[in-house]
Amino acid sequence: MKVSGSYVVPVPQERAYALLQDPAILTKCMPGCEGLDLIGENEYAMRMKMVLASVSGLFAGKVKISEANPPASFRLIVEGNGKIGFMKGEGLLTLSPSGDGTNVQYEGDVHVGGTIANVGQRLLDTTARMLIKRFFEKLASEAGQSERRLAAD
Amino acid sequence: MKRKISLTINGKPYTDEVEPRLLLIHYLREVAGLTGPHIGCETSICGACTVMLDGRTVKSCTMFAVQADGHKIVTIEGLAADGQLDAMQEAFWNEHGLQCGFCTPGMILSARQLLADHPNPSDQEIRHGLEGNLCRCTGYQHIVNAVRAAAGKAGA
Amino acid sequence: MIPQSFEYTAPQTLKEALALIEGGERKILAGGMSLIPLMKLRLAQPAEVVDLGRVPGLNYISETDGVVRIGAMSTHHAVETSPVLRAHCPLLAETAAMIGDPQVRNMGTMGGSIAHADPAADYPASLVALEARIRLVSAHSERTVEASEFFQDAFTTSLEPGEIVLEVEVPVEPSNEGSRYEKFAHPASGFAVVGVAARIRKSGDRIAMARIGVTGMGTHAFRDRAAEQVLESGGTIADAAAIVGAGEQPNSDLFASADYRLHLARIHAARALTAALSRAS
Amino acid sequence: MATTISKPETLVGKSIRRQEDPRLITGTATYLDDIKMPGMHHACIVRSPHGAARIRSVNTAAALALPGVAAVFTGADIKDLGAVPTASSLPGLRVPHHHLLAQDRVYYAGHPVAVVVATDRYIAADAADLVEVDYEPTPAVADPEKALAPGAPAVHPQWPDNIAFTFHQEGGDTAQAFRDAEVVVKQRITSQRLIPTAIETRGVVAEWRQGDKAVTMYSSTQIPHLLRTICAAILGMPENHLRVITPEVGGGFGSKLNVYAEEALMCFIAKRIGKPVKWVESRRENFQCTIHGRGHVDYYELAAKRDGTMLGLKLKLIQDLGAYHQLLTPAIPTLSVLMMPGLYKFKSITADIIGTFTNCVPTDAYRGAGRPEATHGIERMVDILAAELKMDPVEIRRKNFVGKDEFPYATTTGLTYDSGNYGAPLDKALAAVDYAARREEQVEARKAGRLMGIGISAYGEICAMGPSAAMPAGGWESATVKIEPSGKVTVMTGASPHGQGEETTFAQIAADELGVDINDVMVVHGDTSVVQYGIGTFGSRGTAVGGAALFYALQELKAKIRKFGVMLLGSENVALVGGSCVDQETGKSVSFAEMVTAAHHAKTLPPNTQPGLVATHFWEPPNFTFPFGAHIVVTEVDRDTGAIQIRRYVAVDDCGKVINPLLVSGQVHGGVAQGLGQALWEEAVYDDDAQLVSGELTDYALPRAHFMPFIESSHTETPSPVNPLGVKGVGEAGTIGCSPAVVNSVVDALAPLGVRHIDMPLTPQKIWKLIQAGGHA
Repeated sequence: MKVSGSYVVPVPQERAYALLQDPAILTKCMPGCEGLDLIGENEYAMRMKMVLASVSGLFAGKVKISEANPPASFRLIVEGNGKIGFMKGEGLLTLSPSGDGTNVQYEGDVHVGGTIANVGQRLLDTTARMLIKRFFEKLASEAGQSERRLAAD
Repeated sequence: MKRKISLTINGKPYTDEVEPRLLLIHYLREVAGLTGPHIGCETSICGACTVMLDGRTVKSCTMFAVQADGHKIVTIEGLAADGQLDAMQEAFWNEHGLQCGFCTPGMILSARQLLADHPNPSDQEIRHGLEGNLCRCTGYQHIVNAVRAAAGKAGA
Repeated sequence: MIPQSFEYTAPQTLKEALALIEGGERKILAGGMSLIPLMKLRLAQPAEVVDLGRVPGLNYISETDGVVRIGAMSTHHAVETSPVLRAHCPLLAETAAMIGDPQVRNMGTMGGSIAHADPAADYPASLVALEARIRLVSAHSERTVEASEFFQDAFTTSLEPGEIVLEVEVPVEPSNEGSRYEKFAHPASGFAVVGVAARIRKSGDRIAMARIGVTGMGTHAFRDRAAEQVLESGGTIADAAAIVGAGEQPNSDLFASADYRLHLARIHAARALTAALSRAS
Repeated sequence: MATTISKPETLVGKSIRRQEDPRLITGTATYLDDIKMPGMHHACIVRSPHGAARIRSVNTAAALALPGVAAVFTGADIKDLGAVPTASSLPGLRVPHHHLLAQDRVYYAGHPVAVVVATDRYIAADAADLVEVDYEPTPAVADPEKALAPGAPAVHPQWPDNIAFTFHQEGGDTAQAFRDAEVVVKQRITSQRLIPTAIETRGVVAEWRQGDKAVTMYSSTQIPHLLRTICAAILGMPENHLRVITPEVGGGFGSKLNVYAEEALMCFIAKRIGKPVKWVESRRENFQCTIHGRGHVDYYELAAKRDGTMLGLKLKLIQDLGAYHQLLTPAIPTLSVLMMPGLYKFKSITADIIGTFTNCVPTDAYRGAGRPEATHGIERMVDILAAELKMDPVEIRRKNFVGKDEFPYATTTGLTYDSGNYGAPLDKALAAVDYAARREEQVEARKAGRLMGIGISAYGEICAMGPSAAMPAGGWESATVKIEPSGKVTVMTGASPHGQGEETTFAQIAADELGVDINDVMVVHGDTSVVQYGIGTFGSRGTAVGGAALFYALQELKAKIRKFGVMLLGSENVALVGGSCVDQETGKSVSFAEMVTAAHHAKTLPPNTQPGLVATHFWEPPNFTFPFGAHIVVTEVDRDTGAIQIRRYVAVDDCGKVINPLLVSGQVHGGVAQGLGQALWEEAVYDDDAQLVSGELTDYALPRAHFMPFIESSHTETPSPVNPLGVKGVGEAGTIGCSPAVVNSVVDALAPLGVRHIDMPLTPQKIWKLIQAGGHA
């Protein structure tokens, strides 16, 4: 499944890029993420609890950042495995200035398998878009907060 | 933790201790020994498990036995309890409204419900009334004929 | 397919029920039409389930002072066949008749359906078009939200943990109003690929009021105020239908891509509005 | 004791309501999952969620620790047992070793990896969740054309080209036909993967009888005897120590014409745990693990004269086999090749099959099995040619039909069509639909901007499978008729009906032949310890082969009964009339009961005659039968949504002599529903990772009552000379005739937009996009 879109984050490009590499920020922004542990260069083990209405599932997986080209672009790879299925998402995020903020454009591919793929195809696209939206909304709010903290310092 | 449930099935009282997760269809088939209702899917689509709950059709695979506590259930076995076929059963037989027979118990109960709600249905109403029951054998045409025949008999 | 074990409680009063669900850890079972299949597939694995089926006083449909009140545990069948709704809010009865299949309508409840908030459910289109209000209660609070505020995202509503839907309030449709729900049903699931609810009131030859609710198209049902505006300011049904869903990002699946779904929404908006107009006097 | 004997009315040819129905309409029939045994355990199977993966490890400790769990079996436990075999023996066929459970790799999503056995099905399900399998996913391929592309992932690493076999067949001089052609039309035509979806899923109960060192297996199967032979071989046990019983079977459509790993596994497990064990497939397993049907990508080229005379046909057929060969997997596309001439006088045909492995569940026989694909292809090509030549589709068909005086007719694919009158059902269908009026209506509709179409298919099929020479494991059928001392008649058929109604049609035949009441006849089937060996019910063979075997057994038995009549009447000049034996000179008679008693009491016996009244006949058919028919479909397409409305559905089928018209129409209706399912709604969809994304009935759309049109069904009757009943078979006719008629109709509706072909299923989205693109999507 192809996904693409863009969101504006209210911080300058360098700052946005840094936030997107920050495991603490990623943990907060990735829906359901319960923690990232560094296991290699730009690579983290991930624990995730996805809850969507009645559906819930625990996933264990990895988050990896590659092709880093600060502050312009990088590739984000997220993988998770759980009893209800597994997923792998890979996307190129491209940052560019947009007014006072940064436009983050993403383009990628999401692969889903197991029960959630077998019985959930009607909702996969909707859900993927919703989760991406939540990620960026959270990122925007975190970015805003971090800006205020920086300004206060 | 098991819970005690008491219900009436085909006019007879039943009391059993069941796990809350026990599906009504499994209770009927494996505890009460009524294997007329069948299991054809797990997503509440096929309707093979259809039974009557307090006079209305429900899919017994999409209900826990504990939810039926205190209620009245009728299964296909309850229709000809005295050995006399129900008019809808008779109509399915006469009109060849079944082939493999697996969907038939649920189909007959849905057909009876539809006549209870619409005593003189059009063919389209009959077909919509059977929306919740899949049959892979008959192409439904003889089933529609059977319902029409049963309606005619009821109206006569 | 077998659900995982869970603890089960069937409270006998609303107070007891609300106390049990405080904190939002326990899963609420109403008609079970969405929850139980998910549990059987083990996509949902609640540890504790609270069954509202034995709570009295949640199953009613009545009209007072121009408002129809529908108890959360009213089944779709009850909504479909309610003389009160048929007389005072035919749109909702018509919508209920198009949900799932007869057996699902006999068990499924309005409260359960809207709390689940499937993006392709039928009721939400009509409820937003009807400007319905949804009464929510918890052990400590009671509040009422507009339907258009209630549906927030896919499977996401404004329900807080510990809250349940108590009742849906629908303003009576005046007798000169025309309304219609048009649905393009998925052939397998029966869900709305798109569903459009339309209401129209006329003043002479012009449309004095139009309401359009759309489901199945986006992450949640929405009222299309821009399209309503077109009609209320003298535009044609074709003009209005042509902009339905503008600015929304339509869902896409095997059955209907985003562009096709948007197109279907507009076609069904035109059909629903045309039918509603013909019913308005 | 002379009584007046009048010949009773015959039952054959009459619409008799079914003998099997009382138990089915009262919920008292016993299907597989209704079987309960003391101490019975339940199995739940752990399956691969990946389309392709290496198995690093399987950890069963947590599952085994769950109270109530008796055992967990993995690939290591069964690696020395036999493999699931294919009966197909195409030259050069690559056969992957199909273990009962995965060894170090999985090859499709749903591949069984472990079996958990517990005292209760709920506990078994819980324990299955606790089995930890560590997979290393590897690249997978689900699309057969992608699988054939260079560099595609290898389904089986030892065969990197993913080709299981190639098969070439040539009849006549195709090259010459294409040189002689004045017009050549070409088209790629697909026949999508379908999920058979019997409403009863598969299931097995196996019981080990320690004292007898024997297993009784109950299975929801179409082929109890073949299942016994093959399962015994897999398990390495004597065949006569395995008894297979088929309880009531809730539909098959070919999906239960197979031997599955689970059947052998449950026998193995029952012996290992010393307890009966039951496994019942969930619907999701049924979608992922029971065979699929179809899965063709076909490239057709048709050579013709400008006057519409068809000369030659070329076909490249890419068959999506899936990851393994099930019982008949590689054989199915060869049936397509046989059927390619359809009803037409082709001088030459060349076909090349490329059997292709994919990371999907195997394809195999699903209602029609190879013939719907071929009929769809040829009937589409005839329409494409008609459009090219601007000929009426009726005219071009008539021009090329094998003439009714040309039978038996030898086809270029090596078949001999038994009998036919192809114009008759077409004429009848045209009259029923009032073809000329519909064409006029279409002209008006088009003027008004409406998209109305009329589609025709004139189909033939290969039925009564079949002569043993053409079948992998015997194509005959058996019947035993016993007359019990009380005069009751027991018929035992080697066929194994599962909804077709043979308990009724066979009773009709037996009652007529013996002159007894139909209610005195009981038809027994599906128990290998009771019924003589048989082949089974599939390929529209139940009545045409099994019924014929019964007919011959009845003749043998009647000859013996007559001997007792001769003895009791003291005259050679006797005849059996009704149930009695009548002295033709004196009019004296002895009753059926008297002859039966004489045979059983055996106080005196006719010369060279044994006591008792039993006859068994194993009948080898000399040929297939070739039913045919014409379906005409009138459709209208909603320009706004792409939705298709079927306004008329006319089906005229010729299945030879009809034993029971009510049951024949039921077969046609059901067949049409499955054909319509393929034409409009059904498709098994695997994504690029070989995940089955149409994995449940919530996404895979079966026809429902309100989707179906009223089918105007009627018949012509051209008896088959192949069997004494004159029957041809009807189980698959509706399916085969349907899909091309529907697609031809919709293409006709969209022809003003320049549409020439659409692949199935004709979903509204697909149609809408074509309309949007002005026919050129």
